[in-house]
Amino acid sequence: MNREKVMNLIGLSLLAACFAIALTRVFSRTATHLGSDVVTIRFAHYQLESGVRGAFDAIAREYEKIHPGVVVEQMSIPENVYPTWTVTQLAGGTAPDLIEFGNSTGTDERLARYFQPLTEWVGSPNPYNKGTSLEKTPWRQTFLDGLTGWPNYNTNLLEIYGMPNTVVTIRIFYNRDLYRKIIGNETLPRTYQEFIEVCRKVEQDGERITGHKVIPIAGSKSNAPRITESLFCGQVQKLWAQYQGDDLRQANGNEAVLRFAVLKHKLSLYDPAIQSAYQITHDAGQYMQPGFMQLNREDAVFTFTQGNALMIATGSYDTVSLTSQAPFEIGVFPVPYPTKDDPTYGKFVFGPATEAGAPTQGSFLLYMESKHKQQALDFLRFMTSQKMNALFAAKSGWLPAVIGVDVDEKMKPFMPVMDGYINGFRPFWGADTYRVIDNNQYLLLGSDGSVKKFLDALSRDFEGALISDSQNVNKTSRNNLLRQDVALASYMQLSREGAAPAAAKKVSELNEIETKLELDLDDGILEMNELGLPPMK
Amino acid sequence: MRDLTVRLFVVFSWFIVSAVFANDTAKLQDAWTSASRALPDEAMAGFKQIPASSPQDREAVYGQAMMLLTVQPVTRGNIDQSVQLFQSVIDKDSSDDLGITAKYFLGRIEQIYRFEPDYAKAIAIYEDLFHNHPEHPVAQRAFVKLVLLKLYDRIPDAERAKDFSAFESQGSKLQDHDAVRDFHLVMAQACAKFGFSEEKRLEHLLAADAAGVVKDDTKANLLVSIAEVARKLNRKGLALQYYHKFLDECPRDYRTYTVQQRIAATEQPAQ
Amino acid sequence: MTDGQTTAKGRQSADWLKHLVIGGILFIEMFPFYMMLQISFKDNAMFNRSPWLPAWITSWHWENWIFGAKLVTPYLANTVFISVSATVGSIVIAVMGAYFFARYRMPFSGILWSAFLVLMLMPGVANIVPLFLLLKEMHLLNTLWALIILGVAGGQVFNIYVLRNFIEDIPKDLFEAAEIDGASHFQQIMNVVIPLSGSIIGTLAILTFLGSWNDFLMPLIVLRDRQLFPLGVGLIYLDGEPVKEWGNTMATYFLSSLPLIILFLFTMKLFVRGLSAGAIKG
Amino acid sequence: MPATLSHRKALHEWQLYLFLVPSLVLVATFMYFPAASAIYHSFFDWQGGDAARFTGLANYRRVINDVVLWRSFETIGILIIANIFKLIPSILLAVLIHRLGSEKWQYWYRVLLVLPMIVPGLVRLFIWKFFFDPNFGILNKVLDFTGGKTLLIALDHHFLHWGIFHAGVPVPWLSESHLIIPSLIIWGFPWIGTVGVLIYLAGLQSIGTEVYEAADLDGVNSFQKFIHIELPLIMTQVRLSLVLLIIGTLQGFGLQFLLLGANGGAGGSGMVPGLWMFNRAFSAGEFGYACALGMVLFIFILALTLLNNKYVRVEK
Repeated sequence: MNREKVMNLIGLSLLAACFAIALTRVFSRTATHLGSDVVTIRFAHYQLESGVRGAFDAIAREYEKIHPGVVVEQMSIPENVYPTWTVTQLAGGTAPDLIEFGNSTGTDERLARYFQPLTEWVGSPNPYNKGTSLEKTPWRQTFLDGLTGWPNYNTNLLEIYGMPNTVVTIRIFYNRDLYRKIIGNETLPRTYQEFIEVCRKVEQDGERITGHKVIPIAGSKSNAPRITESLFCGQVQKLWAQYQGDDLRQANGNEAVLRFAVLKHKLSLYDPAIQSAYQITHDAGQYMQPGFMQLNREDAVFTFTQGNALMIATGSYDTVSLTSQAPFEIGVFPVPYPTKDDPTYGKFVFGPATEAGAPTQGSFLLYMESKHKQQALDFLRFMTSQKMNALFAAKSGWLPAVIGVDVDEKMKPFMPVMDGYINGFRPFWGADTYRVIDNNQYLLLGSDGSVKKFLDALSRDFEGALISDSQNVNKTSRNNLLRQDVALASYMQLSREGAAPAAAKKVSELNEIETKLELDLDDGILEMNELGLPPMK
Repeated sequence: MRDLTVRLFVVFSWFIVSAVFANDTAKLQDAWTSASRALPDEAMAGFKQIPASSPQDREAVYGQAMMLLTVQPVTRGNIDQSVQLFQSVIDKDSSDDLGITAKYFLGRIEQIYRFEPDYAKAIAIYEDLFHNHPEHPVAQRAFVKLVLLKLYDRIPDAERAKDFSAFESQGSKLQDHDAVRDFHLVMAQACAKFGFSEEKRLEHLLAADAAGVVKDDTKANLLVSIAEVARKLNRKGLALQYYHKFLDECPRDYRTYTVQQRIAATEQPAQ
Repeated sequence: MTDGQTTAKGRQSADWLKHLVIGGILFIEMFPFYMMLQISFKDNAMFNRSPWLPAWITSWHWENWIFGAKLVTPYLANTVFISVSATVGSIVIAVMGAYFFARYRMPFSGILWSAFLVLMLMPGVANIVPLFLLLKEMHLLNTLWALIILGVAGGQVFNIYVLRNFIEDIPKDLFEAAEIDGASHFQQIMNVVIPLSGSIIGTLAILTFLGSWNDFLMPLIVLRDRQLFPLGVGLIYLDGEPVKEWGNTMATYFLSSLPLIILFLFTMKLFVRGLSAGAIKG
Repeated sequence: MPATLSHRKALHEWQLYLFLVPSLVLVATFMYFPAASAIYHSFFDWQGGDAARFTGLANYRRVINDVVLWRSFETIGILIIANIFKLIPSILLAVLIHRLGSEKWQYWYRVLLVLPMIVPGLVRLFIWKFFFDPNFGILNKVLDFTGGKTLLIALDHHFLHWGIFHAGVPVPWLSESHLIIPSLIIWGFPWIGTVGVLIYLAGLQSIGTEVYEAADLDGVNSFQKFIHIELPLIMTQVRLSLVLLIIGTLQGFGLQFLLLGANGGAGGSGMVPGLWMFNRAFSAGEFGYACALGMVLFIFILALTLLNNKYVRVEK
């Protein structure tokens, strides 16, 4: 008993001592941190990939050098906490000046409520590009994609909100040593047929040649779609061309015209093109490890970097992480499309898709209530100048988003291929349809899955989910419209009272936006009415 | 002495009153600025500060009516109250800027703010407005909404085509830049949606372009659409003109490759 | 144990079996601990070759531990401050609250009890924004106090719920005897409640402590300055890396729980058995 | 049970209320406020931001026809029943430890029980995922090695007709609709809840040695001892565990979310009410509806807790 008391005593006093040390550290620090009148610009992002934080840091230090009295701080928030984090900071009015675009920050409602549209500044050149080839180029046109789409440009609100740092392209990474060993040479597949040949060879001879089991493609929940979605889009290129309007718009997959075509039984899930798209998804899935749908990104990366798989498909952002981990040389090639003469898959495709629409990402949004809005905007310009974007690309190993930035020879194969056809739609129709597709995927991608099993199961819940998604889209459009309507009323009044020219310009813009929004909304409502369904939930 | 006092008093009170008015105008501006930034609570408080005796009261009431539509949470009660306030603004004068705009928003309430929209009422209000004040920009906006509503409200196709041609003639009376542009955008879209003639679609698209669109994205879509429709109608010169215009103005667009191919295909037979 | 001759023998032989069963179960329970330890000495290639068996000592990657130590140390002071304060505060207040409910049936105590219980049953969704706004109004953002207060408040309902059940099981005569001796309620808590429910208090303390030791969500949301971050935030950063070095990760995890292990090694009797296991038996 | 007081005595003991004040203040501020906000929003069409429209009971009317919700209650029902059975190992372990002759061993076993608690949850998750991994996982290796796989194939072929087990193809435990619930049930084997064991042991401590001696003299076997002596004495604690378990299971969705994602995995088999609530709020942006789902879930939990309090009696 006595010994026990001594132990307890030692333990508790140890704890007390630790606590005392902690106390002194905590309190001595708060005392020193008070008082300073420098301008602090904060920017928050969720990129924990190696190198990126360092790259942002380097840009911040450069900015501080030419702007004494300004401190730039980066805040990196882990991806799984990011939605909660942004939502609370925005609602609480404590958000940093610049926030990276994410699914949580990028909803129409949040963009409209919390972020400053940057449209009025993108028409004039970025002052930090002075002395470069982009000196006279409007800010918007200095980016690879001209900020024409998601995530920087919001097609519902018709405003530019985000300024990107990188462009993301999808590539298939392969283990060069293993490839030479198994295939015998390093001729890379340029068509889908050749690609499948490689996969087949790995499956047949991989174990015999290397002495251990080699999986052709390392798949996971997040890596498999990198290949299968591209192939899917290719198969529905011609189908989409039938539905695409005269403006030749690119599809996101959740286009109203597709949703209502299915609901009105003009387009069927069993349409030959869609069947073929799912068939090619199924076929590619057969060359990934069994049960890959239960694995995560890190599992697939592990399989690949340990030499257990020949290939992995992922975005350009993973390059540094992969090369630093893998004890072998890595090469890349684009996801090969079936050619027109492919006996099974050729008849649905136009050809390789353009990557001109490849989204420029790592985009920062300007917080509406920022205390130093002008300064933050200035930093945003600085960050996206050609010079700084080059610094970013060099330090992070990511692709640059700004044109004319020289990239490392190694990064060349990643640069977006601008020439190419407009792609088909992604297998994404909205949140609820995504859920039912996700729920049934195992029937397509499982070891004895088939397109028929999958589509039979999917078609049971698909229409219900489409209805729910259409109702949600209508509701979002309606809410957007209500917000714009009030803003319009306010600017109309302001333009009548003195603050005229600027407000009048805004009125004209808002009227145009409203017309576009209302056309979409009324179209959605009309379609639902024709189907005899409530237009909104 | 007394005269001076009176004069001083008059000057002083004029000063006070004007100061108060100026103050009220500034307050209104602040409130509208808040409203434009989606801060309805702040705006509402601003409008309520203006006393009923102030000459700016009518606009303040109008502002409150507007804010009642957007103060969160939105309730049926707020919407009804908003209708009353708008009506009181109209009752004072139904033909000045504020009166006409208030009327326009009565129509908007029936069309989109109500929990159960009443399109018939909205249509009646818009028709009334455009009929009585065909010159006023807001009434012309009401006409664009009327076009939208009537074309997209559920009616048999036959009537829709009839309405469409009626709108075509009425639309030529529009003068306000925004109304003209949006009218043609809507009509062009309707041609595509309901399968009216492609020639008309091209006419309306060109008219919208002539009026001038202001957003980059609308512009890009419009240029491609004009070129595509022209190509389908075999007006090669026009198509090529707009394809090239698109390439010049939107160099980094994802459609450039497709458009270049279209140009090549359009030029070929001519050679 | 004062067993009779025959049963003693029987018990001894049966104990063999019990030891075997308990040992087997404990082996499985200890398995994550073992894995954490052995992986912490490997790099990914070694882990890939043999995930289950420990590596030979000469090939151990000590740099994993250096990595972990570098990552963990800056966070320690904040973590200790938050966890200790929150645990002590939570337990002290909860014991008092539980005593209120368990000692007498006071007027309104039924209603108050239901009011407490309802909170435990309520699933939390979309709760974090109102909570954040509240902290903002109270000017507690970017302070460690916010985390301590949330830690204390968050544990109340559960702790009181469990403690009440235990305090009610204490024989009433003990309280009455103390009362006759002129003990105040406070003294009754000190002299009767705490000694007799020491083990459950210890268990709850461990739970509360662990909860705030590894928490990362609230700190990330409430704190802005990097230097205020506690340990859980550091771990979640590590977890957020898309490409994982399992050795590094495991070494860091192990190091982050090392202070807890040391603490428990010294005070385990207190925690495990309570202050006076004998008191009730006697 | 707490002693009932006369009003006079209660008045005399008024200081007792002071004991509750700190808890009450904290709980009222930090827990009621968010909870009230959730109830309030359940009557709104709310997408999580500023804009909200009062829609009265519309959300609740939608709940009635929500097929996914009612399907998720079936799933959670199975999980609750499984979890009730999963209480047994902890009780048995506590009794086993308690019955050990040597106090020293009792002590050390408890210490060893506490240690794994310190292992971060992330490590546990990592190991269990590794356990279920189709290609490298232990579970499939053990099944292949012991021939359990052949048994499963036969079972599938003759009785289940699921068509999911095939020779030479690894079993995808977490990506096959039929296997998700079994996997979730196997998860955590041997299902020892350290806290539970410690709580039971704390309860068992009150059994005096003389009780065992008397029982031994009567020639009572160990099963009877368990039923008649030990179990009744820890019924308070068992009931406590049961309540906490039901609440925890009904509210919980963390594991399902981490393993299967917000959509509930293959066939939606892992969709539980908590996850559906999360899905509606964060995938579909229907926060108002999610709050209404939360209220419905709350009513279920309340009902089950009341039933539990009524029928699982504690005899002292």
